[in-house]
Amino acid sequence: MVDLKILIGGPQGGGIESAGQIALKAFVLKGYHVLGSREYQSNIMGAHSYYLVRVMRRRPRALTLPVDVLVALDAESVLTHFEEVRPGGFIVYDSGTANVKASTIAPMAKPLKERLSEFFGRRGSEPTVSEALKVAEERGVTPIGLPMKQLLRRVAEATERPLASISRTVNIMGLAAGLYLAGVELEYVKDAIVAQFSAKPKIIKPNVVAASMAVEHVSELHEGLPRLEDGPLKGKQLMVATGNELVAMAKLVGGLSVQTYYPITPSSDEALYLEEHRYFELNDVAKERLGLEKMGIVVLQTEDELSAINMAIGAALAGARAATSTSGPGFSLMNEAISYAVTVEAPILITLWMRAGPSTGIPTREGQQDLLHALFSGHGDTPKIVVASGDHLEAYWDTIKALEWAERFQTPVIHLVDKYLASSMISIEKREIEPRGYPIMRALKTDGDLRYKVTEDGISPWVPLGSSTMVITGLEHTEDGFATEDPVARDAMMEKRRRKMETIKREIPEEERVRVYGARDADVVLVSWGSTKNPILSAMEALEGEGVGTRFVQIRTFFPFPEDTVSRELSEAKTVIGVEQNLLGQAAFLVRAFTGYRVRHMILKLNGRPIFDDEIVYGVKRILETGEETVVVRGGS
Amino acid sequence: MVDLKILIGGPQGGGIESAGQIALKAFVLKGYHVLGSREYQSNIMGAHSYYLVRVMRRRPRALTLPVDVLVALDAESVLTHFEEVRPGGFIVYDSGTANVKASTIAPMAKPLKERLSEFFGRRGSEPTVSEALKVAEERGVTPIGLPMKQLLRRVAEATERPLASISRTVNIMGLAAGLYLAGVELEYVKDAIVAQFSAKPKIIKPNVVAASMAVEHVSELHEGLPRLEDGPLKGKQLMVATGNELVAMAKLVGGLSVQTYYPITPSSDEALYLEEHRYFELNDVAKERLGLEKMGIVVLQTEDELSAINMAIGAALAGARAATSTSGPGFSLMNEAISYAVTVEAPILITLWMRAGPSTGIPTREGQQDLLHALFSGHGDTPKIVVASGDHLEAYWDTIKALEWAERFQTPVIHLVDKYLASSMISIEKREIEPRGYPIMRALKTDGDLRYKVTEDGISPWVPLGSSTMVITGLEHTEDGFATEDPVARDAMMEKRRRKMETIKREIPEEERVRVYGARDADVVLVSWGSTKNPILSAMEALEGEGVGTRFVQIRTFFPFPEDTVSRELSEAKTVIGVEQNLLGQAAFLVRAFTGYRVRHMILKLNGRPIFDDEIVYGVKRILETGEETVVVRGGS
Amino acid sequence: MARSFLEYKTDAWVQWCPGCGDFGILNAIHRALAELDIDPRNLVVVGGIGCSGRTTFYVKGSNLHALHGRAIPLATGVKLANPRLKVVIAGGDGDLLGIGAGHFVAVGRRNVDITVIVFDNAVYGLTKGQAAPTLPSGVKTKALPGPNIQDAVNPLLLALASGYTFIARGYAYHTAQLKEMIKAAISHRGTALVDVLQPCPTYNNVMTNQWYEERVYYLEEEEWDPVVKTPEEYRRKVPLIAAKMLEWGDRIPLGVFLKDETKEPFEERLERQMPGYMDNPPSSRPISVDGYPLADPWKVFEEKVVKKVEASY
Amino acid sequence: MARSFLEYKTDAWVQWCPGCGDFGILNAIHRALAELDIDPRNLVVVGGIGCSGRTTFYVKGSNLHALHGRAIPLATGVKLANPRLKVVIAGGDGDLLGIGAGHFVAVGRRNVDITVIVFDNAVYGLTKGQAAPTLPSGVKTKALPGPNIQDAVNPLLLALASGYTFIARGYAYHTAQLKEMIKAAISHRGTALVDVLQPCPTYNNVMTNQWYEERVYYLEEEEWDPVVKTPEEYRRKVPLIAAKMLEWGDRIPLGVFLKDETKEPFEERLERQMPGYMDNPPSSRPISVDGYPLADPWKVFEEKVVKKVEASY
Ligand SMILES: Cc1ncc(C[n+]2csc(CCOP(=O)(O)OP(=O)(O)O)c2C)c(N)n1
Ligand SMILES: Cc1ncc(C[n+]2csc(CCOP(=O)(O)OP(=O)(O)O)c2C)c(N)n1
Ligand code: SF4
Ligand code: SF4
Ligand SMILES: [Mg+2]
Ligand SMILES: [Mg+2]
Repeated sequence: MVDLKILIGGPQGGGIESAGQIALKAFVLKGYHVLGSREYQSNIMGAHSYYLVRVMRRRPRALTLPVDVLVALDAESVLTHFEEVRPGGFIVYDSGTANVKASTIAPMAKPLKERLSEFFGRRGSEPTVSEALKVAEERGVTPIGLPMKQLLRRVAEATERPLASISRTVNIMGLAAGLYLAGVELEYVKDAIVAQFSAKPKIIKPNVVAASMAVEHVSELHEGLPRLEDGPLKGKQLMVATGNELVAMAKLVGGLSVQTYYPITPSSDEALYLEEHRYFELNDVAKERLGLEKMGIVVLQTEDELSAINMAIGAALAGARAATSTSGPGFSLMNEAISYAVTVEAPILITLWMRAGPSTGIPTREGQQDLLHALFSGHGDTPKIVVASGDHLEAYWDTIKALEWAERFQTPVIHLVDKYLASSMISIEKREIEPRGYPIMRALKTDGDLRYKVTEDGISPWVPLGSSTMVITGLEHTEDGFATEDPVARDAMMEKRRRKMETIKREIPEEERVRVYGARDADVVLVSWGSTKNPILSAMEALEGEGVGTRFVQIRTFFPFPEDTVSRELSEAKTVIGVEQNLLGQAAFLVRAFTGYRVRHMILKLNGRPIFDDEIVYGVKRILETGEETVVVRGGS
Repeated sequence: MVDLKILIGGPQGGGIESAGQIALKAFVLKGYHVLGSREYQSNIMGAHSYYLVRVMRRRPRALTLPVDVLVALDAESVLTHFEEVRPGGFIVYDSGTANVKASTIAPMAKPLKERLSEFFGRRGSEPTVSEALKVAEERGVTPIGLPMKQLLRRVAEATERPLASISRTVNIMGLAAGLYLAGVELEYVKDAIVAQFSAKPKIIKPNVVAASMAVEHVSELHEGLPRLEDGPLKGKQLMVATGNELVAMAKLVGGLSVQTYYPITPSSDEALYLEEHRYFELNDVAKERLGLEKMGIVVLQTEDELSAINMAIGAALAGARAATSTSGPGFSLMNEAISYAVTVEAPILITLWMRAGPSTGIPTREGQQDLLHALFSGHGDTPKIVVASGDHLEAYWDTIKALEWAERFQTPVIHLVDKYLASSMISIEKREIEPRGYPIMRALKTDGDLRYKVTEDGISPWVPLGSSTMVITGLEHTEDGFATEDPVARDAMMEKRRRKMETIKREIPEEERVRVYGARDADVVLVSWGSTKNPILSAMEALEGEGVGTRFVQIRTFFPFPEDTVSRELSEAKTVIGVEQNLLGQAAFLVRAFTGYRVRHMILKLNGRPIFDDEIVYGVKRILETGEETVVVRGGS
Repeated sequence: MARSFLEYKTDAWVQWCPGCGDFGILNAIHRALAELDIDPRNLVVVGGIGCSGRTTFYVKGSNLHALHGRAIPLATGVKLANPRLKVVIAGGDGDLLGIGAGHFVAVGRRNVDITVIVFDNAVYGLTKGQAAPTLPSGVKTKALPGPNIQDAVNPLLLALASGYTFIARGYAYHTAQLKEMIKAAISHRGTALVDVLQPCPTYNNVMTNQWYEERVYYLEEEEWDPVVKTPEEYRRKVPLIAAKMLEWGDRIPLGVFLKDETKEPFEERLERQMPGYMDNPPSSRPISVDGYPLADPWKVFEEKVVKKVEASY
Repeated sequence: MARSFLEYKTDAWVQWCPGCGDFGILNAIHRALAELDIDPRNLVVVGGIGCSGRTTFYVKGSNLHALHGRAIPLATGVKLANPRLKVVIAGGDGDLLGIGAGHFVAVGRRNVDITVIVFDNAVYGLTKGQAAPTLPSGVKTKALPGPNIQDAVNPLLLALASGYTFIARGYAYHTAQLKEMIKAAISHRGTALVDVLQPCPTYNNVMTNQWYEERVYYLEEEEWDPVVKTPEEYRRKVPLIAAKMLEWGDRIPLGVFLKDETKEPFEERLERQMPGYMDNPPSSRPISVDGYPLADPWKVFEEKVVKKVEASY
């Protein structure tokens, strides 16, 4: 069983992300499925960041620590991650940094410096790179020093370029050395470099040379390391994309015609990717049938989030398929307009990329803290569809479905995704995102012209602005849209909105709303939502191996809530454990609110790092052993 | 038992509110307790509005229909309210309007016009004032026509003023006639007019003359009507004030020093009243001790609600007692800053005057739809104190307490009040708002200087800006306030915030958080919150009289939620009925979320009118009879 | 043949106070639309929240009543989706220059082809007379507990700083002149401001009809050419225009201050960015053919597919 | 004796990119504060969210890091509560002129005594280089997928329209001159803007140091007197000032454009409204004596007590 893990650490702006992506591509070319995730700070240059790569024959479901190879491009990376390498693993580092002390590393977080001082103080030493490597060695890890300065000089000579212009290749040197130690041949690294930099051909050569030099250097020291066999997908083409990109793709595929946004991490990369593809080429059938070559999506950066959502609503009411995407702080600003969208029954999609809050919080880190806020966003009685995707591909398909639901039910849909999905990458096969089988069509009810007609199912005819004289208002209104304060008309409209919600509940099948995995007779039932899904599935396998049978209820829509299934699954379970990345256990709170069932145990992760599968394994076992109510797991640097 | 009800209807801008207040004052002078409520539209002039007055020996607890006397200042008022007068009651109307048809009344709501057409159509007639009066007469109501034009001419003559200048006295004519029919002597009306217009002495005379003429006219037609005996409070001084005013008073009393606001109904009258008193005179003790005569409160109208709350937070962090007040749409806009206030632990009070939503909704009408939104306002994990007042005096005292809690626990406090409390008036005795016994003091913890010190109880030392060098940020931070992304420091701060919430829960006693009324062994338990309290208490008496024993659990704080009491009270009950003015049953939802107990029955009112006691009586009886899950009551025009 | 202005009336009750300046503005709008012969189905009147915003209900169109302060972005969304619609915003000074000031500035940066009519009564009418951002400091209107301590913003100068390409000021009771300005504004291709001085007899007892009549005069009286055709002309004229915009007091100028023809409207910028946009705007473009999307994801996003590429480096 | 500028440094790691213009601005701030000899405990640096906003962490003060776009109201709150503090805002062009534009306008109407320093790099630095409101249209910086289709707002003119009483523009790398402007701005009593042109070497590859150095010049070079002492002088000078503010292209003027001494700062308006405000500001005034409030409700709100009053009418 291949299960390779690599961590590449270095300063922001130092090419960590490119290195990570090149690693992913090298493994894909070698025939493997990959998962890669970027951990970075709210900073442009200099702060520590790292990329985690996991490689398997089938798609890896979770990140995990320790890793097999740590590529530490600077001293801070060694001192941050030296304990995260398994015995038998390697640490590739710049031998020029050996004497660097933690105290002299300006960007390093003070609390970490303090912990290191304490740790090494207890050993009677000081926190330096070489001391850290000593600790790792004691645990069976092999440090591999790269003389970066020397190597760089050689790259400069070989490429006949000035040193300064090629100094950024250190990331590739470290990476290539790391991949070599992991058993990947240089040729894959070279191909991956070419693939990565296809748009910047000038920098290909220095990087390829750098990779070669680094591998040469390491192979001289460490001959005869085992090679990694080719993977099962060798020769097959895979896509490698982030959740941000997949959601953007789904919007384009799903017929979106207006997207507004205000930049915010981890959401803006979605809009940016859509923007890059906003003027796209039609496929041959469409070209012929429509007599057009290209089609556009209006992607507009607005002055703020208030504008973004109000514009999206205006566009939707005029007939566009419209969406906006944002993150917590921006979403908070959208509350008033969400209430408006509910009232005017505007079909819009709001993609909410959650991150670690409250407030500005840790903007580039993982969190699942916005569920309750999203569900009850907007003053007044404002039910709306809230759907949370469990993984990258769910995020892709849910985007397409959400666009359809928004139109069919004339309601805002909030799509919950998170930072982990946003910036982590997976390998994808073509069929997985092929829209065949899922028809993309306008879903507007167009029979009639009383825009707010009080109907049996609560869905009124769709009448876009510009098609007829009419009025749309956020004031309470009569069927023709005019404002009214009449108590009878008010009751009718309130009750129409209620019936609409019942219709939605009836029409979105329970299978869409909740998914259940694992053994029917398991003693332990895990309840969760969002991007913890795959780590949980991965943990379930491990637990199975240890004789602990588990079942997993993944709640996908919170409105409409899948009461029946959740209630049935939980009421029969012996031990129910919620897994969430927030303080309250927000989904567990809703489980109780909707079903009465109290989730007695929680595994929580709060530190802004994505949850690892082994943390879930640990949490479940600990709860089974001790009966503790809450286990907070704290992995990740 | 005196229980008088009067409804005064007319066009907005036609002095309906003054008339209502004069009525209240007349009854207070006569020794009674009063309750008065204004129903008006989102309009400045011309739309129909009305004032409801209820008079009793002790303070009336609820509005109710039908009334004893309807004073209809225009045709629309007759046609809107003719069915809301009890048999034996009176309708005072302008005899000049007898032939007015509903269809010609421009401001009348179309749905009402349609209902009237249908109603009179079924009787084979047309909706006119005289036809409406006929219907009333058939039901035993006596119409009393006032020849307004003629009377006005006589007032003009008697006061030697031009007709145009005294034409606005029609409201007083109608009122005086109505009060006469209710048994109130002219002298009280005159005294009330003087009290009402003390700031505008010039208009006293015409109004007094108008009142006299109207009474003269009616008494000639209807001699020997029974006089109302003097009430028990005769000679005692009472205050008559709205909820808006009482909250403003409490802010001044409670030591508020900065209030920011952006105008919005039904909140701005609170700020306006505070503004009028912002530069207030100290009492003698304070004058002597401080050597000052007057003290100021900064009351500032801002450019929007985003500014209002951010300014309040800034002021609070600099050491002021700070508050802002708003209503649903404005509150929605405050979400991001609420999350910030939680994170920076800013002691601020947000007074949320709820009105009928969603969105702009019916801005001047009653609603209780913002509970869930308030509780989960702000993205991220953002617990804060949420307290809901049941009546005017609770609103007064809760304001004072909320200011203290905000400081003591360094947290935003959201105070839920509503449109009904905002614009309804009650009579108050001096001792009821006397702050003796409730010490007003700064409640800041000042031992230490690490602003965000991780403490056992989660409360850090209070260090205002300007007292020391420091940093405050909405980013996650270390104890010294500096931004950090360190995972360990993050966990510590998250868990500190959790412990703070536990401290709050421990330190605000359960008696503050929930109140229980009624018989211990009652079969029916009502659960509610906010301004439905007094109508429920009133209904309970009536039900008692009909042999239905009830108990009432009034939830006052939603965070911290009074789980123990609620759980205990409900689990023992046979029939539990929630009473709320929103679609979902938001408090019932929270009852289940916090206790698991499912409130099976609901009495809901959604039409934007305050709930009447008899509607609750009706709802309870109907649920007991039929077992229905939900009864929607629909009273009020 | 031009329509009658009566065709632009709705049967909703116009609920303004007697004598309100809004009646004059409404009248001017009705007449301007009639003279421009705009099909009500192609007209979107986007109202703010306030007395003024109710104009939405009084003009026949395919209309939208926004949130308080959000008329501009809402209207922009409509226009992005369907650039063929004529979009006119009717909002208060509080709505557009107070809570909505950020959008008021931003729309100028886009030169979206919409007309912004500010009902400038210097008070918050619908919430009972608080000071609006155009109320000068020191003034104490009826509903204020004391003199206003915030200064007035200058809407015209603000529009100029924000890049509006048409800037005019009218007076509510001068319906004929106002109608012409509104016609010119709607006909202008780009973001147009018509700031309308509007007496509010109920709450603004200082800036009354008489107060205004004693002060206002028209730019035309002084030979004024607001048209700017080149950047050079812009540089030359704008200081004079700014000076005129600053004039306020004993004399208040009315008229079209600026008509800048140097800047492309946003719609054209989008068309340039994505040719075909105007022919197939978001409001009506196809999204699929027989249920299959217009584009193949594996092709459009081909750069994400990992391939071995031959490269000579 | 003046303090050393070193006393205004904190020990936080300054996390800007090498060569970022922000370093120059920070340096100018440190030196201005030192020369003004401001006690760090009386200084509140309110940062926006962005690269620029991190200045909060790098200047010793009693500081506040706001929400994105809300530095101005947050700072205003601090100042209302404690008018004795020196309040300086450090924020990005996105923060103050994009999402925060509404507040940027409103603060001018109050003339609150705060200094607003705009770190004007024409991009959104911290979110990776999107166009900011000061990026001219047609420009394609590194991170944009195509040329910018929104126009630039003019911060100086916007401030003028909003009533700022001190308006200056500096250049990040001219630390000495910038320091003087910041000193003048902080010393000015009223709302002061210092718009600082700031190269962002990481994302703005168009408006680079070289680009600026080729264009900027100082108003002083042309004999420029920004001081305005009377309304009459204001009317006379402002058109010239506006014209200067519009100058952008081959030549970009730097310096103090306006110093308007005709308007009272907000603090004084409050003092006039409530004498004693400055001596007993909200931040430190007593709220009770021995637990009893300062005022008796039955007395202060006496008008609500219903009484029979003798009146002769
Ligand atoms: C977010 C929000 N805040 C406040 C209000 C309350 N509100 C309604 S109208 C209005 C102001 C109206 O003033 P203006 O825009 O000048 O219009 P006018 O009534 O004077 O025409 C306000 C503040 C609201 N509806 N929404
Ligand atoms: C409400 C909200 N929206 C968006 C963001 C994301 N965000 C962080 S910094 C920033 C823009 C920074 O640009 P600018 O203000 O120009 O500062 P610079 O980084 O260029 O100094 C944005 C949009 C946020 N923090 N909050
Ligand atoms: S309050 Fe003023 S603006 Fe509003 S309708 Fe009345 S007169 Fe017009
Ligand atoms: S991104 Fe630009 S503004 Fe931000 S620190 Fe780097 S150079 Fe400076
Ligand atoms: Mg107004
Ligand atoms: Mg910037």
